[in-house]
Amino acid sequence: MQNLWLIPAFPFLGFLLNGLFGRKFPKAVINLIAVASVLASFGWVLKVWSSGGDLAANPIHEHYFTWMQSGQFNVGWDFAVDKLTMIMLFVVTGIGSLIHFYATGYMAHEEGYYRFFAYLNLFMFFMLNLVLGGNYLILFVGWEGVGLCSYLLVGFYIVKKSATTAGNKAFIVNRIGDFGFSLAMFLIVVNFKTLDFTQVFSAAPGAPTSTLTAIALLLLVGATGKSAQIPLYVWLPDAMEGPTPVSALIHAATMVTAGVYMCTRSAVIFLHAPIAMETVAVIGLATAVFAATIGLTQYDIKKVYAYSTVSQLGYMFLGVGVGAFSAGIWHLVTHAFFKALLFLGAGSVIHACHGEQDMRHMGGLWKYAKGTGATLICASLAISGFPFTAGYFSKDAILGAAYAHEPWMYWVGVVTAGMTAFYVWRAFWMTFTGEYKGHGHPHESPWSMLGPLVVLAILSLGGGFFFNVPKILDNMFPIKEGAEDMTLTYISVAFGLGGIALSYYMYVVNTKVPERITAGLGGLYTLVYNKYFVDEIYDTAVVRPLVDGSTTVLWHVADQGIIDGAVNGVGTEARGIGGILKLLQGGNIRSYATWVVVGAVVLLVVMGVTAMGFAAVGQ
Amino acid sequence: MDLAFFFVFSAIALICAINVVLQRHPISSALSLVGVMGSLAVLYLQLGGEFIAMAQIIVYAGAVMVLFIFVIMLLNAGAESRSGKASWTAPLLGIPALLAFLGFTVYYFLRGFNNAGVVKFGGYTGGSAAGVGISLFTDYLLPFEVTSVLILIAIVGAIVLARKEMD
Amino acid sequence: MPEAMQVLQSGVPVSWYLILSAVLFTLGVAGFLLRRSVITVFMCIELMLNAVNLSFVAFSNQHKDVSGNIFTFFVMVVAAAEAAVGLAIILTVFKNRQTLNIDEINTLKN
Amino acid sequence: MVFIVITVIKTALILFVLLTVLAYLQWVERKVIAHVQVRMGPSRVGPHGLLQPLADVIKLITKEGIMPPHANKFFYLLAPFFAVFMALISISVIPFGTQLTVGPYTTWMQLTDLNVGILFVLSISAMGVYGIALAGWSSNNKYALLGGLRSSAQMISYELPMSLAIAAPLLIFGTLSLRGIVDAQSGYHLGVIPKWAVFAMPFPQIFSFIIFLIASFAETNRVPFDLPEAENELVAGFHVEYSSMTFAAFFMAEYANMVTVCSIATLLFLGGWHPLWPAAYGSNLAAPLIMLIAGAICIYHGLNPARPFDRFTLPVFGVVFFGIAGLLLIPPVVPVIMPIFWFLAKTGFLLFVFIWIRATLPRFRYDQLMAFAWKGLFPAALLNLLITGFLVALTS
Repeated sequence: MQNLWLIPAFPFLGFLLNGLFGRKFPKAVINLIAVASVLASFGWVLKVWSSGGDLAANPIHEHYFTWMQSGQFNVGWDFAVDKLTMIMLFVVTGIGSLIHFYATGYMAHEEGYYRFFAYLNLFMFFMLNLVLGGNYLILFVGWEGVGLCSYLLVGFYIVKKSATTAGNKAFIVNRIGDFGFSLAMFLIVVNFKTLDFTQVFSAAPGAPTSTLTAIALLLLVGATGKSAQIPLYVWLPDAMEGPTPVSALIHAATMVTAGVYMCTRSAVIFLHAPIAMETVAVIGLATAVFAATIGLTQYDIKKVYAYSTVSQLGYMFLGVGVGAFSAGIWHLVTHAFFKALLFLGAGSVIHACHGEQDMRHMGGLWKYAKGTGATLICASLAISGFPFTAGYFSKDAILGAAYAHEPWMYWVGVVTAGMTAFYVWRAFWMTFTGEYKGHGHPHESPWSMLGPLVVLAILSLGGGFFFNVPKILDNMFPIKEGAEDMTLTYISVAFGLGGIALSYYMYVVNTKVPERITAGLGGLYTLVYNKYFVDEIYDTAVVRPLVDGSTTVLWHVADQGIIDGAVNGVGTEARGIGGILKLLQGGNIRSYATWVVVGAVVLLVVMGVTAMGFAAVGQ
Repeated sequence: MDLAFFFVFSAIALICAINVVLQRHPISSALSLVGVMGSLAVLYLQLGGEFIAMAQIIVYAGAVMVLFIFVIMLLNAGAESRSGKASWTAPLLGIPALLAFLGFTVYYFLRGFNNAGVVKFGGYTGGSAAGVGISLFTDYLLPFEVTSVLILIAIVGAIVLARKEMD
Repeated sequence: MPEAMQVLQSGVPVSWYLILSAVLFTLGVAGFLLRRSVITVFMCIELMLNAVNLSFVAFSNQHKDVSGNIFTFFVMVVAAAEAAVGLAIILTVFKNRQTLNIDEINTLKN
Repeated sequence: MVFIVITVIKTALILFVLLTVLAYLQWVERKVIAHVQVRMGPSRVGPHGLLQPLADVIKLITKEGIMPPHANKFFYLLAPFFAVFMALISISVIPFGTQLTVGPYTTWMQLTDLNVGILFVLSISAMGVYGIALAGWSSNNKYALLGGLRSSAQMISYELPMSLAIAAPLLIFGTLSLRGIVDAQSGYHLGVIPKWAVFAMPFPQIFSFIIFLIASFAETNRVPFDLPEAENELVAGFHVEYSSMTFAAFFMAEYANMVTVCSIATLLFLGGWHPLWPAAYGSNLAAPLIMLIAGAICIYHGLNPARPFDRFTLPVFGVVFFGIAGLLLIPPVVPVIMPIFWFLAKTGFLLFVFIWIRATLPRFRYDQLMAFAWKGLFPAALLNLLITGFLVALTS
């Protein structure tokens, strides 16, 4: 008994304390509770890891109680830990505690301090549930819970209209995905009579391919919602309305990767559904390149990183889709490092510029905030796949697998890598070089914020060496051979360096170039700059029709016309018939009862005379 | 032994039931009804339904009937009045029909259950608290949950109805 | 009839319980038909429910299956809820019409 | 045959002891309250008023029974009988101690053990309302009627938290039989802390114990919940019209109910007849020790008396106490008497708490009473039940 339940229990306790009594507490106490609870669960994860023995041979599985039982269907409150879960646990609790620590500095001057940390702890609780869950339903509980917390935290600045609308958007778009997920669960229950991972995956190979494909595609719908893939990615950029630590923790490092985790968890199902696999790969690739192009043109620093998050998630899905699950998870881990770092760095920059987010009003921060700058350099190197940084290994593994699967996927991926490098460094140059164009005097952030940055910087530089995920997961997902061709690596690295160099040329050496290019491209540029008008398209294609349709068709025609007409017609008819029948209504209850008794007697007589009556009576 | 038991308590139940019908005063009827319920509870014990027997006393005799008496005391309801135009359908048509009903049912029971086996103390113990509980929370879980909703609705309805001002 | 006596020695026939419940039910209906006080009529309904419960428990004993007890349990729950609402209705009626005579509560007609 | 004889003997014994206890409980109450309020209490009839209960009984018997005009005679006379019946009957399932072996015969110190004993007690206490409601209604008096209405409402309201508070420890014991409940509380944590429900793992039932006590105050119509008989607003509530033996019946019923709820609390929460600390550490010596101390105190006060007749009475008590102490030290007696001693000690302590509270607290206002039941006690009991169930489910 490893008492896994303690891991989510700590943050939940923190949530209860801060949420219920936080209003009364001084900030120091709130910080202590929030950080300590997450650190405690991190420590328990370490304890489980050290004492857990060989997880590959015998994963931990703990059954606490039967949650719901009805007929043969039975769902227990189970937690299970194998190596995949262990990796996720480390990422969630580790980065989670770093970001909690960072947030104590970043949120210091905000309203509703305790509310923020209560939500953050609640998020940790649900995220850990999601990761630990031993069956789809527990996973789904966490899945919904993190969605809720994301909604709460995106709309944290309740006074800002844009924030609340962004929260609604995130929630509603996620509903679509969750709908798919729940359908998938229903299918699983119908076909396998259980939701427990081990049972489902042992039974899955036997099932017909068509079923598995349907399940996998529905799961994919859920994943696209939670992990912001085409077509449901639109909520993530808007979610940047939330406080930056939230963007770093929820919308970069942990929650948005839940989809990838879920697909990897269901690898057995996907492996037996080749069509679904193809779909995953294509969607991932499309999202990667699509989001990357948008990222090229944004000016809001957080938006840039948001789109890069979307495109990096696309990479992970590409990895999953081409069957390199371990590579996908690897990229998940490294991405958690450097993207969290990017966001926290961005947060630090915004902090330095007194809440300014538009990069055109920044610049020249290097001489003010050297620490932030240095860490941001590490992160940018890592994300553009600079050799021997964290991103280099994982991205390389994915691209190699993609090449082994379909060469053209590799090429598209490489081009995307180039674009990624370009816009990330573009952001860096625009913020840190040149003249400061903002207002007020920028200042370096406090150590509570820089400390986590440094830790994350080390991780993003060396993470590839520390965590060689494919080796760890070797027993679950055998490493695909054939991706050992070094030339592929050289090409991708070359693209990355090229992107860096180009951005350097365009935004430091010769800053006139961008305007000329924008002018030259003209319409195309506006198209990309406005994110391909996807939001507008959705608005006209989905939202408006729904609203108008429901008003005109459902309300005016169906409801008022047909239903009301029918009802009224029935009413008049009934009044006509009732006019005749009402003569029976003496208004005296006892006489009604009499007629009931008479009816009962008649019924008994019928029962008596028919043979079946006797059969029924005499059992 | 079992026979004597059955006769004693069925006799009490019958007398009390007749009393319920014949007594003019609501309170007398109510207490006779309590008597019926008590003796039925004893019969439940004989039939092996311990839990149900206790629930019968706690819920019916202890709560529902107390509510009745409470209301009777509240309205200070005296012996019923004979005013108002009575309906003669009930006695004239109802009583014969009722007798026919009784005859048929008794006939069917004798006819259909003459070899249904016998009841004796300890002959069947499935109705213990454990048995009822297990069955209630596995096979009948959904109905159980639904009844909770029903009770909630009943509470709301009762409060709405019994409010002082009906605005 | 020696074998009949021997049967009776061994216990009470299930059918007797059923007959008892039938008689109780009939008494309940009779009360419903003959009495005029709303409260008494309501109590007669409870009496009918009890009669049915008895037959449920008897069946449960006959089939050695706990379901009968469960049904009785549900009947009790419903009866409790019904009593709460019904008495509230009676209170309201009395508040508005100052009568408990069921023959005078007959405006819902024609 | 033997069984029937034994049962009859046990019944007679229990009834005799119980009735005596009831009579003297009232004497104790008057004495305790008197000393709390720095008075002497009954001291005329017999030494220290020890014969006061007898005198009361004689007085009540010889008084005239008054039948109020236009009262419903049948129910008027049925009510007190019903009340006392319901109060006494639930004693029949309460176990006082372990098995007792006399010659060839072995029997439990309990009239009978039902599988659903605790439910039985609950149902009887639920039936207890009728006595009061009927009394209030049938005596054709508006104060009595108000008292009856109040008490029936109050009892129904407080039965819910009471039942919920009882349900929580039952989750831990897993049985409804009172004997089984007590057996489930035998043994000690770490060798010293008794495994009573109030110390039970995984969730000590201390909260449900408190809730149960409060609710039982209301169930027995004791201060601070004695609104049905609030002297200053309802003159005497539901028994205002009663006199002589009928009044005595209500009086007895109230005290019998007190004894019942106290013994139920002892069985459910305080481990029944199990001693407070293991016999290995000499829990068997506790009883004789107490007796010796009591005897010593009596002798001391007898030697320098505060009142003239103390010079004779107190030494006599002292000798009696010494005798009891010696009796308690006889080896064959010990295993029989110790369980009873512990059971009576705990019950007596709870009874003392009842009296103490009566001497201390003022009475609730009616709306406060209801609000307390529904807004305070009920949610608390529910929460306690929830937590207990959750922890039991987790740890079992």
